[in-house]
Amino acid sequence: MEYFCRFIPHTEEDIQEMLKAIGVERLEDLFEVISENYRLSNPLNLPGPISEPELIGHLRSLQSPLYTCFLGGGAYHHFIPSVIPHLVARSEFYTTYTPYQPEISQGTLQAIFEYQTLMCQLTGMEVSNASMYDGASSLAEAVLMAYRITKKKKVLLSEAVHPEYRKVIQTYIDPYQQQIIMIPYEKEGGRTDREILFDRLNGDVSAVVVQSPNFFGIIEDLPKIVEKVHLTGSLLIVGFSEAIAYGILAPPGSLGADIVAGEGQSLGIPLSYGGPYLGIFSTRERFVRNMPGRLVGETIDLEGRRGFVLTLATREQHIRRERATSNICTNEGLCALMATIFLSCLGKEGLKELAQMNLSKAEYAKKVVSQIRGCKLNFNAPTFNEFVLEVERDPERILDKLREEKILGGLSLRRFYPELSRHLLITVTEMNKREEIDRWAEILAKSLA
Amino acid sequence: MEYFCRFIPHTEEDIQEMLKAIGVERLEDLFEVISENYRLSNPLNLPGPISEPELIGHLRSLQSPLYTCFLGGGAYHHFIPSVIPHLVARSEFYTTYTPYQPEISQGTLQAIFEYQTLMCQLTGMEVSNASMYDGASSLAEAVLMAYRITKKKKVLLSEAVHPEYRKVIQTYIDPYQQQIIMIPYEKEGGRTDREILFDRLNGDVSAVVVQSPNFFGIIEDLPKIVEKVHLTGSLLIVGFSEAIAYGILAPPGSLGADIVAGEGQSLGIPLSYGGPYLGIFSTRERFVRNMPGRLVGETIDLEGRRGFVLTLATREQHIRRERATSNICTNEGLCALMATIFLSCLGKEGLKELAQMNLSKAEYAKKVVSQIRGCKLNFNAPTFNEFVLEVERDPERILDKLREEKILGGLSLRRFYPELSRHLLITVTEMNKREEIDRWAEILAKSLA
Amino acid sequence: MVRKVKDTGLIQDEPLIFEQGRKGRKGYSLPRWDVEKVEAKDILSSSLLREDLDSFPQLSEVDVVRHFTRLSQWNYGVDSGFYPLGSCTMKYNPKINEEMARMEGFSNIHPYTPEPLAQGILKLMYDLGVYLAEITGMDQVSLQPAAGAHGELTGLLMIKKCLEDRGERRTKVLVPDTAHGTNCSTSTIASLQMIEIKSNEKGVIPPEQVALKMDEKVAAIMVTNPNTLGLFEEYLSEISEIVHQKGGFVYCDGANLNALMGVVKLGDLGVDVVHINLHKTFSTPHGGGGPGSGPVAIKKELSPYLPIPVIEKDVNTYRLNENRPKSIGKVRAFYGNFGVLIKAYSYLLTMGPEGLKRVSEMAVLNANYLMRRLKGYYHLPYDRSCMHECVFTDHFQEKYHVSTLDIAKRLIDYGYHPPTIYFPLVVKGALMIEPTETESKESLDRFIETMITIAREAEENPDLLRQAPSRVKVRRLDEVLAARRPKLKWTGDR
Amino acid sequence: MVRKVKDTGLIQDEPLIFEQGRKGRKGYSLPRWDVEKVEAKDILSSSLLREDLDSFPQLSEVDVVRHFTRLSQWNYGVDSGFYPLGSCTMKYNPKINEEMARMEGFSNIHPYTPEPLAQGILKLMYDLGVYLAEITGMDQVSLQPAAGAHGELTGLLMIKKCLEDRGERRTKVLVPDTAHGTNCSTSTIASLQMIEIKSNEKGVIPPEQVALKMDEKVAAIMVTNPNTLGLFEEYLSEISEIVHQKGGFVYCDGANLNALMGVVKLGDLGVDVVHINLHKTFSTPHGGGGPGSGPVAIKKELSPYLPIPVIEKDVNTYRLNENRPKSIGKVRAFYGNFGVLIKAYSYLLTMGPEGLKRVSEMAVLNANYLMRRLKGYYHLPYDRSCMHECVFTDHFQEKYHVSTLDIAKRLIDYGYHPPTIYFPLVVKGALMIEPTETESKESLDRFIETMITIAREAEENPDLLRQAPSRVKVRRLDEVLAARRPKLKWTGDR
Ligand SMILES: Cc1ncc(COP(=O)(O)O)c(C=O)c1O
Ligand SMILES: Cc1ncc(COP(=O)(O)O)c(C=O)c1O
Repeated sequence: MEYFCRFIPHTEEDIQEMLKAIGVERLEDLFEVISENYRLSNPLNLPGPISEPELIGHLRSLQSPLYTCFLGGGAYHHFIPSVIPHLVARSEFYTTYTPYQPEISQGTLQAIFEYQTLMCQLTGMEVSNASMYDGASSLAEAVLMAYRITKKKKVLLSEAVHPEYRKVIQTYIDPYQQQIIMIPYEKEGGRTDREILFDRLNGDVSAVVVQSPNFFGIIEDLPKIVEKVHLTGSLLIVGFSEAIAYGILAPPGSLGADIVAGEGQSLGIPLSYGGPYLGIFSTRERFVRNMPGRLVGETIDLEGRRGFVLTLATREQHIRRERATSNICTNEGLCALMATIFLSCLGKEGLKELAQMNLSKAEYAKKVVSQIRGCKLNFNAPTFNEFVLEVERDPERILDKLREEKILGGLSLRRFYPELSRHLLITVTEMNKREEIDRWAEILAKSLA
Repeated sequence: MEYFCRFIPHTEEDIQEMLKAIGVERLEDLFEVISENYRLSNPLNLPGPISEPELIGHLRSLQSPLYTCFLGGGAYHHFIPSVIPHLVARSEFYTTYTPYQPEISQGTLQAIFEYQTLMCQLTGMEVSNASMYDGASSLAEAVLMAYRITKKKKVLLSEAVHPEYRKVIQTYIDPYQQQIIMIPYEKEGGRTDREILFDRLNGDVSAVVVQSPNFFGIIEDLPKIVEKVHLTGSLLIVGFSEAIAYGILAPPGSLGADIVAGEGQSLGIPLSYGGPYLGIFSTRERFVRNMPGRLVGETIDLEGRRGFVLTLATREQHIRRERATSNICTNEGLCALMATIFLSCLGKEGLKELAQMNLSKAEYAKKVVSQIRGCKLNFNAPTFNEFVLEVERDPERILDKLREEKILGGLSLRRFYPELSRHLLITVTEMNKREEIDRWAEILAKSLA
Repeated sequence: MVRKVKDTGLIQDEPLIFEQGRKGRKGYSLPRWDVEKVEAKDILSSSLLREDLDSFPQLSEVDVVRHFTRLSQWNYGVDSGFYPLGSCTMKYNPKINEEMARMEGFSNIHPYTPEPLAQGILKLMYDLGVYLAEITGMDQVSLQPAAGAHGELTGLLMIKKCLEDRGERRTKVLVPDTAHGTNCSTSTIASLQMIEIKSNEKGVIPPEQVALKMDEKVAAIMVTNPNTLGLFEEYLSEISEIVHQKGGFVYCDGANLNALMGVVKLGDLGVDVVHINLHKTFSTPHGGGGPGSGPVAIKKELSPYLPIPVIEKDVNTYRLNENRPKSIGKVRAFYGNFGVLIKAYSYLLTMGPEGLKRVSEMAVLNANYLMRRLKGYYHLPYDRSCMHECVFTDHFQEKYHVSTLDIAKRLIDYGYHPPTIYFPLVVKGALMIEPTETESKESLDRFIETMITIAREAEENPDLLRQAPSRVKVRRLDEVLAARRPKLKWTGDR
Repeated sequence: MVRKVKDTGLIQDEPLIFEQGRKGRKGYSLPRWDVEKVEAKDILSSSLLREDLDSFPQLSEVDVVRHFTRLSQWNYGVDSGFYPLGSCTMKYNPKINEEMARMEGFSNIHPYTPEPLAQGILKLMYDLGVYLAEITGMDQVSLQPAAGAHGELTGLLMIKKCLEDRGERRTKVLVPDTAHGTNCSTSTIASLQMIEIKSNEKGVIPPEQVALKMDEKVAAIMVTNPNTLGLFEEYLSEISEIVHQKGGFVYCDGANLNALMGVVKLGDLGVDVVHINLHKTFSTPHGGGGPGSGPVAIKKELSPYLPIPVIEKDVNTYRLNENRPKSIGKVRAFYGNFGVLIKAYSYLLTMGPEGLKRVSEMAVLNANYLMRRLKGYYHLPYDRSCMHECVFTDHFQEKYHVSTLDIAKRLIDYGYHPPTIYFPLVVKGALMIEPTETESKESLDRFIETMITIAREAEENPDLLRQAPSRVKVRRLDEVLAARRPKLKWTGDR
């Protein structure tokens, strides 16, 4: 039987006509430049082909079950308004390439321009790029950028920054032999230890990196840090993993941060087992030429009408090659679009209210656990929608118990902080109904009894 | 708190400005024409409002479980290529009205024109309308049309036509005092009893209505009927509920039918517990002015370019009012689009192969059951993808057993045909894997043992 | 062949699906063959077999996707912009409702699924019926009719059946001159003779006219409220009384319910049967011409005649009752356009009672605002407060030889869907504008200014209107040619 | 303000989201409050609180939907038509794959879900890695890189780490002049000095050049195969030998793998590391600039250096191993762009081994067909059989003062997305055309005829080209102005 695949239109007749036009006889002739020695004679050892209904059946069988979720730590279970999947499923958005040809890409370009504006507003900064791979790599690129700007060798990195982000920073700066100095967190409060930070701060420091809310869900006291950092000519980089927090928290930009870099998954992007997410990156206007990533700018067309184009490409790899500010090319465009739609739907009122609901739910959960014997809140500084709980039993056993009830009851912190070996990071969002929190607390109480 | 709904944009300020422009003070003033006596003072007694995530949770809880399905009888479990939901979810298709303004509705109009062409090809007829409500009402409108054309009083209606369709015909013709004469099916073969049919046929008969494949899945021997019907000046109306069959069966039009009317759900339209489906209606060119429903025709624009418009509207209610051929207005446009995409994807090869697979799967199931003691095939004429099985035990008990194994094992015919009280209609499509058929047969055998 | 330069980067020409493709292509993958192939010719005589499917399309999946994507790009939908098509209630169609209807536990469920496995589905339908009864002030609802006109037929048949049961054979129905065409044709399909009632100078039915025409041969009056002029039938309760006194029924066409929710109940005005267009008032999309859903709500007296099956509730179990001997029978296969019902139900829960009332208030506010602001520029035949829509005419523009059609087509050039035109018939050159509640004031203001601009263009440069539209895929189409030489399918020649 | 008549029925103007809306609107509904409201100011000092969110949009849901619907209508995607953007492999993106990635048991799963509950997900990723290794002829794969450039960085860091482990500190990397910009910038980010290798008159890297530049300071060579001229690097195995002999590694940029699947394995040619762009070869959509996915495939020797975590299989259990002391560490949070991986996996299963080979054959067939047929009309700098794409120039058109840019923009008027232009840099005025296998012969023929028409227009009416595009939403945009006076966000003035 003739080979046929629904994605490839060529019939045998087509192929013969085309070969003839080219002036060769067989398909193999097109590959003559490849030495016979290397040309494969056997088919690849792969499964398939399978039909569409079989594919659906197979992938269904690979899915994970949906449990009640109290996990966070850099990825958050928020509600995604149905208009987002509906709009990003428009093929005019998702089947396009990077908008190199502005005249037939105005939709993508205007949306990115709106995204850049929203990110500036959200983070309180002056310029935002069109996106980075994720929060972790965005933060790492921020560290590289600070190095490009200041040419200084040391980075002070808070231990309360997401442990995975810290690892990525380590990987990225490794080639530069920059030195990372870890700044511990206060054992009581859970904030970055300011005393130690200030102690380490000096003229050799290119950047101080903190995260707020930090990995423990705690809101860092940025106003108390920023001035000192600038005194030494260092840059303050503020990371984040929970963008919703900025619905009520002062944006780092308004507090004096020089670069704000973090994760935008909370803004309407599905959890998808860790990706694709959205690296947000914003900074001061004076640093724009040192900024990594694409930028969209406003301009006019031949007839004076407003339009948008990719701009300042002289920072980028395709123009500047080895002198570019970053190697990033494909970024997370569609995720940036999701975030733009998300924020457009929520708007001013919605974002604030959503943030407040997250805060309130987490506070409710804290109140409930405070009545359970055998566990206690580990830190006393204010949190947003997650908090660290110390338990008197093996946290893995407790999580297993919860799992039996179809609850993902928290994240054991042992793997990231050996000293927090009996500690759970508990995340509560607007998606956790009160009954769910009560039920979670009940099982927790039982397993601690 | 100010009332707010995400679908209504009006702010208090908007309302005040608009009231002022209108020249009234309060919203109630706009309803002054309604006597105070009747104006409601209490809110309606309704649930809600609920938020989007809560709505999702609630509707999830109302869903039915997904069982292996051997049900048919007018609604079929076929595979729906993913491109169909993807394309009909384009708002330019689904958020438009009937294409009254052709210049900004060319997409819908061209698609309907293509649909009409496809339906002519599928049924072997000369003209097709843009759709009817469903197969049953389409067939009923066919009977009314035959009456308009012939002005004769009697209708010969095969008992092997879908029982629900027969009921709908009864309802539709009731106001006309037309007489329905039922033609029984052959007890052995399962086809419409030709002898009785010919016996009843005379100059008073406006139409003979048969279905092929009929409700028992049996293919009627149309060539043997058609000539005699035409001899008396009656019209032959052929109904159908399984359009896929025409991938291998001669289209009724090519066999001489005058009207072909049936159900198009099999052509890419979800089961959805019975609707919305697609009424297909096609006929001879000479009857076009008696045809119910909308029609799209080709024409040209001012500059001579091809374009499409609604046409022959002088048959329709909005022009002809009480002299229209039907009262149908809104039809099943989007379902017709689904069928158009479905047939475009399958094409010539796909439709044929799909039909053959349905046939083959049903034949396989027949072969398997033929080895089971305690049941037998009830009719001996050839079938397409469904067949009637006679069982020696209470069919409801057997179905219950199958249900315990998450199988909807067939349709008990007792409710439609009291004489078939130990009979099941079994439907097998391309979606029933061989293992599923084997498993079904195994449980069937057990429950008969 | 190079496409004509009429193609642009964004709106492209696209031949018919039959004018493309090549032998052997397909855009579909069949499940694996896991049983023996049976050849049809081995079990059927050749006279029953299809000879060929040659004229069917043959395309790869990408071609199919591009074809329909391009076609869609020639359309204008509610999501494209303002769509003030009078009488059609082109409100926003919430996206979440589409998702809900696509849930597999609904979309993939067979209608003959045993009742115990479909309790959630039955409950949804039952509750929706209860809610619609509450909104209309009626006693019971059938969700079966597939559209408004289907609901009308169902309603009239029930009335006839009830009258027959009373031993009466009434043959007429009163229908006002403002009625939608379906009211008239439904009368005919139901084999009732239509008697026209003239609306008065205020645009509504005068009770005296009804009293004059009402007699023992009249089965019912069909009233649309608000009517197609966008006016509330203020004498409806009087009319109902007149009709009831003579033993007739009051049928209400509730297609315009969008103006009345939470404000007044039609049942309180004496209505015996009313159909509701879920695809208007309850935000389910129109799909370019359906599917819709046209439930009928009735007063108790008519309950025995409801089409079967009727969904009934016993404590907490729901069932489909077919055993109702007085029923008019079936009006369609299965139980209704369930996929559409899910969307209406979702809408109803999302809005709540307060929200539905707000819908009506804002729909009426929007229509009155438009009417007041356009009044000086276009002739307003009934100059009084309106409900959900308002009707203008081209009377002021006649002197420039510009017609309603020209105005409508010019609106297309400005990026709008035109209003309904030349309907209702009682208004010469009608322009029937229904904004719906989902339009913002800014959206209305922009439309108003465009309409004013067009009024000025009609004066200053009428050719702009007569030549319109000039910027869409095709220009004005020759409808006369289409009807004179009907070409209703592709035949291979171009 | 009435919109300018530039608006048409189908392509409408649309202001920025910030230029719309009104105080108090929102297009979102929050879940019910079921806990006590906590005010941020009660737990936080005011200096930590946001003062306002005033500049945020305030719109109803319908406004948001219309806004982004209109924006989308100004774009041209693969589903709109032929998109021969060289080096980008703009093939059809199967719709089913989008559905698969949206399944709740994938899309709604938290990355810290305990491994026992994510076995299916881990299996999918593990198997995808195995399949990609088979296709490239490599030993192991990391799926973590988020895009091609990210894969390049991951690869170079692994090479460096391996060299360090051997006690070597090499500081240079060889990169041919035809390389994509990311190869160069990745070298810099990895802190390696780039040494350029000139390609020869046949468009490929001459082994002698490599031999000349290769020394003990060179960590690796980065070769793109097929290269950006669409040519197979026919000396790659010799080059590999040279590099290996001097202790270096061979990095291959596999972005153009679409030409080679089932035909030749890069691993067999001596490649040590290769990245694959799933968003090119494996049909995952580009999303207007991502997300992509750029897995790296490696030879055994580099395995210890893979980024953590590595997915491992013990009998039938899959786990994420973080405990790999020699690893380069993490290159991102979590495990990769899983949502993209699902699509690539689905594609792979749908195609099967036969299908993938067919992909490469048809991609190469299409490119050669285009090349041959356009050859007389446009200057072909490397006149030899190509792989998946071909590169022309504007040399023939220069005499009419028509440039590559003009040709590209004129294609837009004819309903096409232009090819990649002015890249690769070694070709002056390059027009780089990659048709991909999902285009039919008719589609190519139409494009060819359009290109021929444009060549004729360049001669006869060059202004048509210089003024192009003339039919889309905006005309040619002033990119110089944009860069000179950057306006990178909305500031309230227009
Ligand atoms: C007033 C009125 N009545 C009846 C109908 C008919 O409804 P449908 O099109 O759903 O059959 C319509 C819709 O066009 C209408 O506007
Ligand atoms: C040859 C080549 N290498 C590398 C890249 C970079 O890939 P990405 O954009 O995924 O980072 C590209 C894509 O633009 C490319 O074409």
